[in-house]
Amino acid sequence: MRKRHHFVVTLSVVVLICCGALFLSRDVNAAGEGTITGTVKLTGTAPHMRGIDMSKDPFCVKQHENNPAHLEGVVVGQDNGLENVVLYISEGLSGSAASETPKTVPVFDQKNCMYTPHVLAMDVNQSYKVTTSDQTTHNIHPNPNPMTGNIPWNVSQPPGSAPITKSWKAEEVAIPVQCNIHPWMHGWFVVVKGPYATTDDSGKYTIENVPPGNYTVTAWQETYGTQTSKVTVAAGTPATADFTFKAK
Amino acid sequence: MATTVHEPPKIGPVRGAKTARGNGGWNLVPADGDLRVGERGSPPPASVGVWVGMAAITMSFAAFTSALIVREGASSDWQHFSLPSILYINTVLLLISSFTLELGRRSVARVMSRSQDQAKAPPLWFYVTLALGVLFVAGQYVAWLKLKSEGLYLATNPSSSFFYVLTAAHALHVCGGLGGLVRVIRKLRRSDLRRSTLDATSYYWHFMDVLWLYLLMLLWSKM
Amino acid sequence: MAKFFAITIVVIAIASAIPIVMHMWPMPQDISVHGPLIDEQMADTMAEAGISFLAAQFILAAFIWMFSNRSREAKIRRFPGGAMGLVIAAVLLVGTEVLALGVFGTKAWAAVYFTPPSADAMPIQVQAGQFAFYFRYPGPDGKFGTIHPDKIDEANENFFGLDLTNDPAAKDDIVAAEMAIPVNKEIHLLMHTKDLGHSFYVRELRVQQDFVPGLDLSLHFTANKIGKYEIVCTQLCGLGHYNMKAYLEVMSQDDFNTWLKQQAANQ
Amino acid sequence: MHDMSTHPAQHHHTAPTSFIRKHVFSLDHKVIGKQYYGLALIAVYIGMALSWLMRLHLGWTNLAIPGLQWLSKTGAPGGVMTPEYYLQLMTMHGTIMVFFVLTTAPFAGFGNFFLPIQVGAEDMPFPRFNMMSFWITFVAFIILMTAFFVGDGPPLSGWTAYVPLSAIGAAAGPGQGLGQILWAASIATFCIGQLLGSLNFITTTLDLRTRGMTLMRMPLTVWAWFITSCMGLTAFAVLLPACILLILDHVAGTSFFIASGLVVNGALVPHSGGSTLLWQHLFWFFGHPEVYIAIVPGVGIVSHVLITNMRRPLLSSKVLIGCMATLAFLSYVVYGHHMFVSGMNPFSGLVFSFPTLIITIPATIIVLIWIGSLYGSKIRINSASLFALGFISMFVSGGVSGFFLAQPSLDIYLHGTYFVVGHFHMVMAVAALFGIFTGTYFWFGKMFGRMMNETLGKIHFWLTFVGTYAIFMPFHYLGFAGNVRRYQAFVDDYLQPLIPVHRYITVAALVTGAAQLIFLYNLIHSRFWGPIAPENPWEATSLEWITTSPPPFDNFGGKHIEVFHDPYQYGIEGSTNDYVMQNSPEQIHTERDEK
Repeated sequence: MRKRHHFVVTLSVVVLICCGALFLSRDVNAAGEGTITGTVKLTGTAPHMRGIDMSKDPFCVKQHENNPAHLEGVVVGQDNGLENVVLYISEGLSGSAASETPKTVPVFDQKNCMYTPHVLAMDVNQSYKVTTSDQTTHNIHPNPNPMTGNIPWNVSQPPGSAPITKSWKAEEVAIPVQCNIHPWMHGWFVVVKGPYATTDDSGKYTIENVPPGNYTVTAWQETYGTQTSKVTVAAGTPATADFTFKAK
Repeated sequence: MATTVHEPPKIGPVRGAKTARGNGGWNLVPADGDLRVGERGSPPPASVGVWVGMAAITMSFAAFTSALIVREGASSDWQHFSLPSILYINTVLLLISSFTLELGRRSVARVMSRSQDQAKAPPLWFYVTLALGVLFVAGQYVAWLKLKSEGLYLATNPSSSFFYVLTAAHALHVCGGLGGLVRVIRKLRRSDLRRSTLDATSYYWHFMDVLWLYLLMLLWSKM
Repeated sequence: MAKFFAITIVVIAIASAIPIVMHMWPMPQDISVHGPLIDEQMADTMAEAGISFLAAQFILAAFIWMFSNRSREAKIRRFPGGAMGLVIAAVLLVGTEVLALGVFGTKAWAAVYFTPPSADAMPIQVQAGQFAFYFRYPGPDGKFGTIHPDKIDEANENFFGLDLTNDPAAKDDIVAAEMAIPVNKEIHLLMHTKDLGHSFYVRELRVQQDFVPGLDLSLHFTANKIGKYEIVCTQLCGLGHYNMKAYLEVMSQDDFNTWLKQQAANQ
Repeated sequence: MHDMSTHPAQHHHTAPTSFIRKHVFSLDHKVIGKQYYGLALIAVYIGMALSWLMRLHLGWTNLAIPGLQWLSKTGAPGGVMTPEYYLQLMTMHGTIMVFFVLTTAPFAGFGNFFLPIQVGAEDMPFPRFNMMSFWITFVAFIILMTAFFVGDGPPLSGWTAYVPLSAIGAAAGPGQGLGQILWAASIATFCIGQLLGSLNFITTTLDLRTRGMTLMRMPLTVWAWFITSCMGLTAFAVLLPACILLILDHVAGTSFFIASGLVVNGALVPHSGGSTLLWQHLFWFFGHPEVYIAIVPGVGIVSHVLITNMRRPLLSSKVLIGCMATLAFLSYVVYGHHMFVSGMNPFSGLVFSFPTLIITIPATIIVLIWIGSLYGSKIRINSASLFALGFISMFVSGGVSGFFLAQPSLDIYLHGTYFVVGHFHMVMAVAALFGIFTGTYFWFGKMFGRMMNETLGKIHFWLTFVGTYAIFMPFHYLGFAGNVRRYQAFVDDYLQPLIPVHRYITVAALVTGAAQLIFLYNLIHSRFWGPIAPENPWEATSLEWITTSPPPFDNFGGKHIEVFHDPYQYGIEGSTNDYVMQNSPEQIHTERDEK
């Protein structure tokens, strides 16, 4: 009788300790992860981005009465920061870091007959959402490279219809997305393994949760292609990697 | 319908009264107007059916032909190539097969017209025909291999596409004919072959010849 | 029951005719030079079709009314004239009717298709694609750059696949998403499709013509009323078919010139 | 002479006993006829349901149709139909209705059941072919249905499947991949089935007529079916190769139909040099006869039923037959009127226009013969005759709009608008359906041994007759307003004011569709609980009425039929009954005899 009592107590103590240990160790781990930050700039004069004539669809025209729409092949922000550049780790990731998929669900919205964001980066198998905020029917038609094993799809979204949630099962940089109903609507899905980031309008980016180690960071821009640079990430201190694309 | 005997029609009481005017516009034949069905028997269905069938097949190949002509004219990508020479051998085989089949048919017909019971053993000619038919189909296949070896595949060029499609369609119909031939032989064995079946099968077979000659001419002039 | 049926037929026939007679859903006003011929033809046909429709329905109703549910003793009566009478009547009446229609209709048809465009007709190229029209003006040199399908790149608005680096004729081409034309000027519309079968339909212009892949057709017409009209696709071309449209703006020559300058600036 | 005098029909004279051979893989033309009819019945209600969905969507575009998302999650997220799904349903509606209803029911269904009986034959000459014909058609139907459940659904290229939309593949749109292949495969299979059927029909008519049944003594239905099967034999024999070529373009990379330099969805199509118009020519060479394949049996059935209920023969059956034959023949030389604005040489537009206008002459004569025969007759009003008379009205209404579409100059404006939709629904769809209803109410007793309920039949008629006008007349008005067809929503500015009309049509369609459920109920109820059908309920003269209802396995119970008269000996006076059966030997004096 007493014996069993003892046993129960010890067991519960052991369990408690184990849980604590797990909990702490998880903390420690997180603290140990570093980040990669930097800026992507464009040198030379940015190419002229043509305006978009949406007169086919009166709704779209109305949305852009005051802010005319332009192509988004090269979007340069303040002090030549290059927007919509995707940065990801192309070499040096350990299996575990590469395999875990973030729980966040990036959103690809159809707003004012444009894709926002123009470039959507995501992890392999990370689910993403396609929504529409327009009062006109849109059509989403990604065309992945058949070699990669990603399956193309083609679905229309009438106004106010439910978001479409999907995911890509293979790495691919990058999948062109278009709207068959509005020929000017073009965007990109960038599917990578492991941590990634997209530059903001000033060209800045931060890749989070990078375990310490030596990596090759790749920057992808839809018009100018890719650049790589090597970085060493130490626990705590953020590593920096800046990129500069030359305007052709 | 010879199996049943029927009495001559009774002529009912004549109604003197007038009938409606314009009674369908056709004149009344009081009794046994048309005897083409009856004792004398109509041409048995098989031999009518085979003509109808051949009409349909002709129509299909006419469609293929017009498609070919339109497609050739549609753009300048039509590539000419020389037909594999085995086709000519196949042609000869097919013609001979028709001849042998005719010999076989004659001999059976002779027996049939002589007596109720018919030849038990199917004449050798039928087997020869069968063999020649199989050879023809095989020969067509060889022709395909020949084209493949020249790098002319189904999708290589409209001309090759049509070559494969037409030959395949015809070969398929020949296989049908072979099936019919086998059926004839089996029925002969069971000695319940009807003359009409035999004739129909042989008409169909000869039709395959004519069709093939036409196709050969078409291919020869277009390829 | 039968009499009620007869009445129903009459009522339906009249009810069907009313919207036509009242012009409740009329054809839009015609803005083309060849249009009146078509409208006239339409009116004539409507008259003949309408008359034969009403006549047939009324007679049918009348006979149902008169001859249904008669007693068993009632005599079968013969239609005066009999079958041959009817046949002859039909052949003569309908024959002349349709022949007339056919002959006069040919005039309208010929006006659209058998006349070549005049030498000073203004060439405009329209390219149809899933699911939009794009229009091209040859620019100052009056020459269209050649279309290279492999160079078509919608993401960068090269809708016609022009070779802007090597093709001098292409450099000054003006591409627009709406079609503007000067009023009272003959337009020679060169029709090209990028992908599938489409169709070019402007109700007011009384013009409809399919785009045929691999076969560049052309149309010519003259618009004689200023205004903004809709160009729609009438050939099933896929999921966006219902939304495949563009606007046709008929402008005065001056407005057109300024519009063209604007477009040139946007290139 | 063992073979010359006997017919294969007599070679399976012992009725089968096993359930399978009796009801499933039966060689009996009557069972096959019923099977065809059943198939058409299933198909027509599916097609109707589809039209309901389409109408709802056209009336209220963003309406969430409860339960639709279960049919297709991507096609109708949350029950709201996507543009592509509308087109997919439209394609299936057209294909199902044209092929599996308008062709199977009046032609293959009634034809199989009654053609042999009406010529006094015991069965079709090639019963095995006949059985195959149905089961192949059935397989075709199954193939078509599977398109609903594969990949991204059925094709969206319409029942005409115009190339290159239908030939390029998935890039051209949802359903254009596997869905389109299934469609083409299904239609090709269907063609084979119908070819076998036509073969049987023609041979039966030419060959198995009983003693005394001269060609001119065949009932008009037989003539109609005979002419139809001649059309079927030639038309389907052309569609079959066309479908094969389409499939090859789709899967084997050939270029029969796909032109060079096409850029679909941003990618250059790897085909080259094909002819777009080739498909249209092949298709419409089948397509126009197909319209008459749908309507001519109706003409026959309606004449047959009208005569019986008018208690008098037609003014001239010969003329009617001649007209049907003329229609059939002309249908091959007018098919180009479907392509006036599709880029044919404008001269050929004229060439096709005149015969098209000429067609109105035989059509008019047919109508005049009917109406003229009504004069001075004794019309009996019942469900069958009501639908027959309704058919005439529909046939006229649908016919006159042909005046417009036959003229290329007007087709410029009306082509591809709802006017066309109104036209072919009236003259082909509704008229043919009225023919089917006529036949059903007239022959149901003979087919199933029980009579249908007349009251329900009449209610069904009134709702259908008024309803169809209420639905399809406005289509013409929409056409004049330039309302383009095959639009899933009306976003064009000039179409906005027309939306109320579409809502009204939707309501009308829902009501009229609901009326068809009465018919379904009537069918099922009468089949099991209807009053037993007498041998000859309508006092009709043709051979199907001299045998029991339903007829025995060999149609006449071994009794030998001999025919002495024309099929329609009605209105004979001075006796208890005013008609003489076709096989009764009594003599009749006509004025012609006295002359």
